Amino acid sequence: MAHAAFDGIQTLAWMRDFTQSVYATEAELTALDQRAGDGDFGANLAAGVRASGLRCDRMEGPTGPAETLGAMADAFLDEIGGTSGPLFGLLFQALSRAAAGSGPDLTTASLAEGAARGLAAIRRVGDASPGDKTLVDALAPAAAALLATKDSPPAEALAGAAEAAWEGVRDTASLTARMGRASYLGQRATGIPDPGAVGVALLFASAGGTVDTLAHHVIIG
Amino acid sequence: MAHAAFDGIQTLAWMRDFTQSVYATEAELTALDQRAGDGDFGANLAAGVRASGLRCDRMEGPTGPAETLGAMADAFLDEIGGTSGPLFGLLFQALSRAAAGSGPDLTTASLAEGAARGLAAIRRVGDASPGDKTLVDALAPAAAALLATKDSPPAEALAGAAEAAWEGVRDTASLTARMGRASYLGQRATGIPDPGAVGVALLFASAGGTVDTLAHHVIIG
Amino acid sequence: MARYFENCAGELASDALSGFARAHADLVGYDAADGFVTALHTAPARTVGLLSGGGAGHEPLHAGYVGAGMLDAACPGRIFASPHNRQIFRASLAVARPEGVLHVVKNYTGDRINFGIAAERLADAGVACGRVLVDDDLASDSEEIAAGRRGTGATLLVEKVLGGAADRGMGLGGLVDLGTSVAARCRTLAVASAAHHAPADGEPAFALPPGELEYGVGIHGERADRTRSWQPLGALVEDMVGALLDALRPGPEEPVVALVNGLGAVTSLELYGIFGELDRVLEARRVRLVRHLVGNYVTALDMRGFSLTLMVADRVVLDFYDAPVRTPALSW
Amino acid sequence: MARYFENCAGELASDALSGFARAHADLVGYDAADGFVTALHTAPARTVGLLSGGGAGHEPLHAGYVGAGMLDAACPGRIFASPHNRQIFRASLAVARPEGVLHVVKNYTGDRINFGIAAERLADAGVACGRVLVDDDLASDSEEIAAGRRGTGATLLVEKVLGGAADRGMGLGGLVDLGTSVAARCRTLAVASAAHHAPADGEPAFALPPGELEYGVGIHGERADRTRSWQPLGALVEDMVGALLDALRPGPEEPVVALVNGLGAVTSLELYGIFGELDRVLEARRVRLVRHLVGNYVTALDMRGFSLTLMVADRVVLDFYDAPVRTPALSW
Ligand SMILES: Nc1ncnc2c1ncn2[C@@H]1O[C@H](COP(=O)(O)OP(=O)(O)O)[C@@H](O)[C@H]1O
Ligand SMILES: Nc1ncnc2c1ncn2[C@@H]1O[C@H](COP(=O)(O)OP(=O)(O)O)[C@@H](O)[C@H]1O
Ligand SMILES: [Mg+2]
Ligand SMILES: [Mg+2]
Ligand SMILES: [Mg+2]
Ligand SMILES: [Mg+2]
Repeated sequence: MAHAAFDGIQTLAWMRDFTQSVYATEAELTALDQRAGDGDFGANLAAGVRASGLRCDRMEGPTGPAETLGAMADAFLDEIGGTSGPLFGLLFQALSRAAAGSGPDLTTASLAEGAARGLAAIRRVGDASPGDKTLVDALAPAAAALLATKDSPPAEALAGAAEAAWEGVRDTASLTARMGRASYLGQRATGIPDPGAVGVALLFASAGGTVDTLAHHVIIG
Repeated sequence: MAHAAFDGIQTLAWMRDFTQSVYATEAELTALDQRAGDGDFGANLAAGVRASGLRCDRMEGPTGPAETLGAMADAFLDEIGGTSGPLFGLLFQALSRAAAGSGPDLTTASLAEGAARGLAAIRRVGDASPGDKTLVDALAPAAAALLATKDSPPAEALAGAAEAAWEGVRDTASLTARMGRASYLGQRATGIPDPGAVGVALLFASAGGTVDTLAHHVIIG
Repeated sequence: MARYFENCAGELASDALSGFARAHADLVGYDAADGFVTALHTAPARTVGLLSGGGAGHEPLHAGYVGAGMLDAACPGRIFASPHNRQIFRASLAVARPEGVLHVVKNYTGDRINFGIAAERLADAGVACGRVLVDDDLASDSEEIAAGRRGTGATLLVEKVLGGAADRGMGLGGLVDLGTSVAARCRTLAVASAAHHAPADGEPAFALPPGELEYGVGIHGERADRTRSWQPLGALVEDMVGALLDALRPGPEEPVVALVNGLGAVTSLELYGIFGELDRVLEARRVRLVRHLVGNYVTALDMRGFSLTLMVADRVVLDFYDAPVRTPALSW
Repeated sequence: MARYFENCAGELASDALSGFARAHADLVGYDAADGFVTALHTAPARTVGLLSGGGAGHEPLHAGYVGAGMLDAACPGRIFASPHNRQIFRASLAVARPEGVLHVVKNYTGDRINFGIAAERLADAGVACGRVLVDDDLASDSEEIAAGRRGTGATLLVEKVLGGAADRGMGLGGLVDLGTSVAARCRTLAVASAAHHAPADGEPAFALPPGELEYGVGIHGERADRTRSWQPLGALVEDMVGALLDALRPGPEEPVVALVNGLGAVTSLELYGIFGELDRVLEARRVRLVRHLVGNYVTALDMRGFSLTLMVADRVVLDFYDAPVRTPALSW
């Protein structure tokens, strides 16, 4: 049965599934960053979801989507180093803001708005355009997909966003990095998908209650 | 004929003869300081008399003993480096003061007083006692001899002072240096007379109108 | 090899910050949890909080310039590494004024991103935040360097001018415009005769053949794009000043402020010798040198080198520069 | 190798002095012929001129401390070489007051002799002259060293206290007694992890095996009498402070002033880390630390090391120490 919006429990479940996906793929994410960066992306993302989980557990009383996403934002922004951690934090912060602005439950419209605002913040801060081989290459199509399906129930819209994100991930493999550490490698990172983009795809893909490994979506070879 | 006191011309002649003695022995003095110090004593002393000569030449009108000795003092104090140069300057300064205090001509009594005061200043400044293998070992006996003969005419008294100074110089050969650069050599400078002491003996010996080399007085072997 | 005096390699910067805060407890407060220092005394007229930060290893930048008349807060990172956005965010909240907070940021990717994230968080929290980017390094002024010129010695001049302006109550927009225009009229050039020693192992960060100079070094142990053979100081300073003036082209009436800055291990004797040559060259070129600083102001650990910064000012800028300041490293 | 930035090796110190004088023309006058600097502004109440000097290479000592509230004149020699008595004599004449002039002299044979000669000349010229000898270096405190302890870091503390006293009109005898008793209650200990580079050839003055520290160095590149293996900073500072306190034995109520001094190439990060440890050790030993300075105050060219100086004060001394000062290197 499709819900018109995620309630607090469903949002928590989404985040818990994202956490499990990160744990399940940490080694693969690390392997990607080893080849295109400095090899800490898996650890950074795992630290982020771990810190977020601890914050969610500490929250008292019934927690709505805005609070859960806000806790994710604070954990990623405050506790995680590297480039990607705080950028994920900005995405969660924008999602949390949008959720807070649209009543107790998390509608697809507010998901779309949050993703768009998060994308804008990430681009302001990191100055990356689509095609620069960064997580923007997954987030931009995902945000666009959410906007296009903002009248669908969130689970459905998120599945579509995940599809768009994975598409973006696959495209990053053929790109040459212009931002971030991978940019110092020039052509040598060509053929390897961008780890940050994979992280973004995992986030949207986790709303379906499934814990993936990457093999289904990207070929690491 | 013995004069009761040196007039201006005689004092100038004494200083000119000292200058010639220094030039004549510069190489020997250097050799001594090479073995007991840093080898610049000859050059320092020669620079002192050269600068003094220039100052004396520049003085206008008739110059008394106090002015000539004062010019020597200023040259050695202002223009000469190393340890010994300014110490000679202090001796000349005290001699000039004493000369100025005792009328137009330079009496043996004022020579004795000047040498004693110069010795005292040099000892205050350099903290050397007789037996430390410094120029004090020549100046102290010379000053004592002047005091003992202060009623004799200056040429006679200075000849006696020179004798006493050469005696002191010969004694320094058997001493181990406690002050100055030679002190770092310990026993290794034993057997070598102290160059500064030789310089002092040359000063007193030059009043007789003779220009010596050192071979008559000290054995450099 | 020259091992650092420290307890352990990872804690050099944080131990230093806590020692600094104890040493200057009359001037600065210290937030140990979030790793930033704040000014204890600051003009009540300020409507904007002034904040800066960046990698450690450039002392006295930035913490040394926290105090009355200059910065309200500074966030040092670890050695040569950008501060975390959390430090910047928290420090900004601590010193924000009614018109918000202004970030003075040296142009490095890490600093831009971390200050940028903090700015996003501040916007989210409803606190207005402006930025002045300092990018004065002439050696990185090249078409090929997409990141733009690096920020170096001019930082403290920009901070001093902004501090003077903030003390007169200038608002956020005014300060952003002022700082941006001041930064645009500053250029720096740095040379080194020996690299800094890496704190990790005490080894020189790079080796220079004897008699060579690294011409155009950065402040993180980046090598310059060229090596030159040693020159007598007068000729070297003449070349450096020529390049700076070519980039800045001050008018004959425009007042110029100079910073002769030691990068760490160069002696005070050398810095004053350098100032003497600079003064001579500027005079010969009829440049109106009106103020100058000589000393270690923006360092690169113990690099054996120096930088020259020229700032073209005007009467207003000079007035803010001259305004009273009382910080651990700058005081008049 | 690290070549100095200079025009030619022999002129490093003199070029620096003339650059220094140009840079601080608002505070000091410069006699180029005789090579000394004088204070432009000084308290009219002074009845005695204060003068110091010594080899160059220890900047900001001494010229950096010329100005209101501190020295009336400074005579730097060439690098690590005593000034000539002529400089001292002429500078003394230039700054003598009705009660004469006071020489602050570090205990080195050359300095003692040259200042002594100048003093004899001053006596000859009818100018009263007193001397305060500074001999604070604990490492040279030994029966075997006839020349006595060397003068190092305490010099600037003694100069500051005497400056405060001179500004209140204290006479020559009083200043000699005060300075002598202050100097007697100061001790310093210095360590280095790398030698300075000789200006002549840019080579290190001595080599230290990796991981070794020179414990008890002087400020002229003299090696210490012992080498120690590297220790974590806390343990090193604990040892040094222990030795200083054993020599000084301050009473529980006596106020203590500390100087954490860089010898040239040590970073500001390290100096503040050292201060943090020092503060901790003194607190644990219940020593009343009332004032402190952290920075490069008495250097040895670009030696990679630091010294710790403790001065046991009393209320009067502290009052003079706290009195206002405005010099190129010290200002409050
Ligand atoms: N300027 C940028 N804008 C957006 N994303 C970026 C930027 N720079 C790097 N990234 C993302 O960060 C990821 C690497 O993250 P991480 O390993 O945590 O950072 P670091 O490079 O600091 O080790 C990259 O895969 C890329 O997706
Ligand atoms: N403390 C002292 N007191 C008196 N004379 C001294 C002292 N130290 C050195 N001298 C004298 O100085 C002489 C060396 O003079 P010189 O070569 O000019 O000095 P330096 O040792 O500085 O090169 C010695 O032979 C000695 O007589
Ligand atoms: Mg990485
Ligand atoms: Mg990383
Ligand atoms: Mg000699
Ligand atoms: Mg000599």
